[in-house]
Amino acid sequence: MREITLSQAVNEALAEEMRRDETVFIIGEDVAEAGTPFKVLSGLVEEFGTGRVVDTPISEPGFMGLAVGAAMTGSRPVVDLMFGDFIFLIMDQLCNQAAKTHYMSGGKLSVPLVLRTNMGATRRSAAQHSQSLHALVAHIPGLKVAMPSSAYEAKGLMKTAIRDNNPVVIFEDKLMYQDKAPVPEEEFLIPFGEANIKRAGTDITLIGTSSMVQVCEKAAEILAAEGVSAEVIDPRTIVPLDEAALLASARKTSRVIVVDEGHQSFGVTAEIASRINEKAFYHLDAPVLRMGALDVPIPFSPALEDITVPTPEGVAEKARLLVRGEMIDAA
Amino acid sequence: MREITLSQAVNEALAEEMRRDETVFIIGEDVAEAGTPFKVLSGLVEEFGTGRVVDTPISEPGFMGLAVGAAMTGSRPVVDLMFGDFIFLIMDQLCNQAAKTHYMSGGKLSVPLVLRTNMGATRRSAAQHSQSLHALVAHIPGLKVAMPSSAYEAKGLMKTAIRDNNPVVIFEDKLMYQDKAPVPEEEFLIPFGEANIKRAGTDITLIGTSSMVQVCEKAAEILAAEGVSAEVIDPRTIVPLDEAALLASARKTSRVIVVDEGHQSFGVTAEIASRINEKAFYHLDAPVLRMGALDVPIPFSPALEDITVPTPEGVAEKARLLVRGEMIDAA
Amino acid sequence: MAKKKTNSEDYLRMYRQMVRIRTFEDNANQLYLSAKMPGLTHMYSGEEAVAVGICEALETRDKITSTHRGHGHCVAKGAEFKEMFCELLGKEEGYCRGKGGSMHIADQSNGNLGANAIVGGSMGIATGAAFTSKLLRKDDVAVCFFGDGATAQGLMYEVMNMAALWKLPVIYACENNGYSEYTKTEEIAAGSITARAEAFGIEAHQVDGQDVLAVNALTTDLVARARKGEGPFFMELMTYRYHGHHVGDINREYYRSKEEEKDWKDNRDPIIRFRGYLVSEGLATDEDLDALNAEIEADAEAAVKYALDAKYPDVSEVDMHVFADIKHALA
Amino acid sequence: MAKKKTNSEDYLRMYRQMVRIRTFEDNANQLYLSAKMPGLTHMYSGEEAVAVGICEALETRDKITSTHRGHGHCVAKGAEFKEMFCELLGKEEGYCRGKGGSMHIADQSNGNLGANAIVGGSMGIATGAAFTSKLLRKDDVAVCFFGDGATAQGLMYEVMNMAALWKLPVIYACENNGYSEYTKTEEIAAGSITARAEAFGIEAHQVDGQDVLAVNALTTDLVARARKGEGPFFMELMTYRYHGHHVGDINREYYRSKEEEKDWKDNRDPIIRFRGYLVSEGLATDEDLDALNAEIEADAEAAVKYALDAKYPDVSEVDMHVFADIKHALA
Ligand SMILES: Cc1ncc(C[n+]2csc(CCOP(=O)(O)OP(=O)(O)O)c2C)c(N)n1
Ligand SMILES: Cc1ncc(C[n+]2csc(CCOP(=O)(O)OP(=O)(O)O)c2C)c(N)n1
Ligand SMILES: [Mg+2]
Ligand SMILES: [Mg+2]
Repeated sequence: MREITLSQAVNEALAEEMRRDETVFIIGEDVAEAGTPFKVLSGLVEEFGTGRVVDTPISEPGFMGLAVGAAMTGSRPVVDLMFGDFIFLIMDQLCNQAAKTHYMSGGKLSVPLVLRTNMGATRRSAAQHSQSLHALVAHIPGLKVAMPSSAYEAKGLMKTAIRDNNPVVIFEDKLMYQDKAPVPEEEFLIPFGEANIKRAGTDITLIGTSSMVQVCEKAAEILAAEGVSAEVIDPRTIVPLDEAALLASARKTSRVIVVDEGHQSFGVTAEIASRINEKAFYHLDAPVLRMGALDVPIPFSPALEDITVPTPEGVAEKARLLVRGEMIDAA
Repeated sequence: MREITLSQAVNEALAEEMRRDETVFIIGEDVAEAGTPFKVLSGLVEEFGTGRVVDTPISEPGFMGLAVGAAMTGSRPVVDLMFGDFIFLIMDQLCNQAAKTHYMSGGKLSVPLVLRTNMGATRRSAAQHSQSLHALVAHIPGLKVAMPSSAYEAKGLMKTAIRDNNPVVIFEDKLMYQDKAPVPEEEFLIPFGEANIKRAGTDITLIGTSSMVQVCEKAAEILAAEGVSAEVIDPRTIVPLDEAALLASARKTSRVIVVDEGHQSFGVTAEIASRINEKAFYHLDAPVLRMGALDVPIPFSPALEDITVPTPEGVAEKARLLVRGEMIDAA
Repeated sequence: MAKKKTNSEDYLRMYRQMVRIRTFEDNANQLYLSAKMPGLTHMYSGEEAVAVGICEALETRDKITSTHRGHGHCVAKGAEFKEMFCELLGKEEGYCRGKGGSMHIADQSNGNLGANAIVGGSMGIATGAAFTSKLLRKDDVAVCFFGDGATAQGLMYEVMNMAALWKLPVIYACENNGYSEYTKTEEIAAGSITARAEAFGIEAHQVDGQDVLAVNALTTDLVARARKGEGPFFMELMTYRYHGHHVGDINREYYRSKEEEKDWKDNRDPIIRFRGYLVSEGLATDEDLDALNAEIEADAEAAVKYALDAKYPDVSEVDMHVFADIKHALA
Repeated sequence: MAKKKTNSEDYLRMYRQMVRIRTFEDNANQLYLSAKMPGLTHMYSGEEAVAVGICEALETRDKITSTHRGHGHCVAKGAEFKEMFCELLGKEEGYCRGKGGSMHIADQSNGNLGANAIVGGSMGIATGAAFTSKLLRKDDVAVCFFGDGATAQGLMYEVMNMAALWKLPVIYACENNGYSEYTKTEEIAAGSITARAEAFGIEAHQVDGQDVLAVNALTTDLVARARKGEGPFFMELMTYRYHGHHVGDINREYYRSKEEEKDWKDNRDPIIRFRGYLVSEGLATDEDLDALNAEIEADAEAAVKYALDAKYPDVSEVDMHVFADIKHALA
């Protein structure tokens, strides 16, 4: 199968959906001629024109609000938020308006919009350009949250998101834009709420989101060399969450680590770990462990930044402890 | 001891601290003559004048940003955010600026401010005026989060917050403003990160935040009548979290329910449950259970709203299951 | 009174709609005072000429966004009493199945995109509706209602800028009733409100909001021009609310005098003024109008009775409409 | 050139500071091009007369807030090369101990409240600094630097409104360099920027940002008046950035022509113009100025060398400074 970058995958998904449905448009800063700073959208304005690939002023709350209204009236906006960190600026329009409109109107209005943004540290961009804020969005009922872990998911989830009649937030990992993966030429969609078993295993389950799937896969390789068989699962969407798949794996391996790049405390790992503890408790040989980003603002200095996020070695180390039954903390 | 309302307790705390320190000021909508819609601040403008009890235009991001700058330069602002739901409007100033300034400046600048806001449903105020959004704030490193459960805590935590050199967010439960509790006449402060054991017990631990402490206490009464001894713990601050106290109780009773009024998924209950699972796993006879608000926008209709939040009966019912070992879900 | 409309039917409909709003509000207030209504609500009485003058210049397909003080807009855009009272009381037959209540009320089928409990929260939505109109080459117009207090929200300037840059068919209608909550407009708005719109290159008008014909004439003209792509426009409508900020705001002399209230009611009431005009121009007799009033009162009474007896939504509705296309969110 | 200052020492200091900025940036750019600098950075070259003209009118105790393009403001407010380069390279001796990097750089001891990676993010902060000045009856002034692109952020209008209502000693300094990222100002700003400030009753000036004396004269006047309580004020400074949006933005002909760049560099360079003035007025000889330039270059070279050799912060610093008064956050 041909291989394309995550960036190309997103671009293709958008182009295909825009060709299919003339109500789809893209709105954000420097999305047109510039094609975004990450060049993800290059070429789209040439095909679809500035009427459908719309450069905005630096007004995140404003264009997010505009997108909500556009979505309520028959358009399908894809909002481009240049950095995930700017989500703090649009929380009101996203969480008080987009997320609640369908419910508050008793099902009469709906808000079919996609918010495309990014996440991920270690780009030396410091505290305001490095956050992974998907946990905040996942906490708000009415929003769906997708976290592609490769070009394949980036394309399939984006197409599903655009066709979904609800607000969907997609977090792309900035560091993965140039990563290649096999992506079919033919059209495909990835349904929401279906986890993907990236690697089967029997001794321990590693659940990872976004780029942490790769971290888990690398950890699994390290462990394999030591005779430990790790299963790696990618939930792909955290809302809806494929609880059944996660529980099945937990019941099988009886040991679980959840890895996510958001801050650990009050983050995504807590929810996933809690659900597994609640619903597979008597199958567990050890507590479900969590590995998130350190609970610190992301530092600029490379010497510090690199130690804030989970690594394959770190995951493997925790896995060994679990497998050996050495979780003294839990005693 | 005299009894005063939670509203009076907050008012006293502010007045005392404003008398003690002339750099303390209050800023928000209708805080002066009107004393806020909940009348919590009545009388303060008469004593301290409009220079220190400052009515603003309806510009939440603006006055939050202003408070950050004021705090960085020698003032100690207490920001009054009329409804907790409006926190979505100020997330950028709170989370990208206030929370990170001390860290990003390598410790050179600090932001000693208090954000006073509220939480809590069942006031028939619908989806945009009923949310309990403390989990979002707790996820962001650099912010402290206090959740008073009575007039006593409301006073003691507020005074500590004002003297803290970090941004502190205090969530008051709207429905508790008129609730009375014994509060000493003499000055006192409540240190952050010290949980309070509201009721000692041996069979099960009920951890509640804010008004859910009362819900847990009522559940404990119901259970006591049935011969089940429940320990009730109020963490008082969720950042910092008194992990040691929670773990000690969990180890003692071996069964835990965490009750909080935020949405359950990706919320506060997940973090607390995960920490207990991680660090007291081998002491637990059953999975730590969580009870949050339903994962739905808060509906207006009384017929629906009342079933969105945890109740004493609901907590007691889950507790019985745990004590009887009937957690089939977890099997 | 400003220039005549071409036929008396239009005039009588405007009169009728104004009386319907006043009657609706009197009944809603009564429901509150007799403790039959859950929560609080904000009365539109006194401002009827604004909603009616504007909405009578619109087609059903044109969109409006409304505010926390939204009953007037809802009636003016074509809603029925029965579904409105049902909504106010949280009943299943309400426009939002009881999930929205007063602050989210809307007859969505008539182009009302909803009342909004976030001050200024709908400015993006209205602008987005206008965006859809342009994107899909329709010539629908969107009107954004908001109060003087909402001019303090930065969102307004963000969306006005985009609307001006892209010539969107949106009309910003600022209902300046002299107060935001308990604060006079001059204490929270520096400079000039119309100049703020003009600074973005937007044509702005100030108009007597108690003169339904003046409002209607101006709107009719601006709507026609907006349909031709000459928008956006801005209107500041000078008006007054007769009741307190909400129904519970009874003792309000600390922020405005009884004399001021009396002056507006006696000398500038939009209904009395228009009635005088209709009679003096021979378009209707006092008897005609009395009969009309009586009919409307009977309608309202019947609708209130119906709503009081109507049933609440079934508890199973609590997790419906969280997501479009999914019946129950928490299944 | 605008009116003379009283002594040539001031003039030479202004010249020196402009050359220091240019030299700093040339070295920073070189560090990027030779892959010695982590991340990206935004060059201030071309805009030197703005930062220097303004900061030379301020006292050390006066505050400034800066932007993502913040090196110029930092140097102009009194910072040293050594600590600045250390910060750019993420070293322990940097102004922010390497935690901030280019986008958060600041010499806090000289009243710089920090560069900010959120466009417009510091507008509230500067206004808050002015609020402290008024609250504590000091006569410090705050200057808020921001770009033309930042005028699209609603926050600006919120804080200008409050500053105008409360007569705060703040000066909003809009550095209009014709572009925000890859977009021309006229495509993202409707109407007139100065009119927007004037609509809030704020006195606004447009000034040639390439003429350091004009900038300095205007600022000196406004600062004096602001100290007396006549503020706030607004300045639009017409200027130009020589480099790309950031150091990596090399091929930029798709959004602006080489001719345009050449024209500004050849005909409106602030340093060349001021140098010509100094020499023609007999305030310095070409030899004097060449010697000065050489001295600054040597300084910069030494500082770069020092910074390259300096040490990174110890990994244990990663969780320091999350909270004031707490050494390690995750202990
Ligand atoms: C973002 C936000 N801030 C504050 C409030 C509380 N609040 C509700 S109505 C109101 C005053 C609004 O004044 P105005 O816009 O003039 O409308 P009016 O009530 O006069 O019709 C305020 C402050 C709110 N609902 N939303
Ligand atoms: C809130 C926010 N939105 C977008 C960005 C990305 N961004 C960084 S600089 C910039 C352009 C800023 O333009 P301007 O204010 O004119 O400053 P200049 O770069 O021209 O100095 C943008 C869009 C950001 N950092 N913050
Ligand atoms: Mg008003
Ligand atoms: Mg610019």
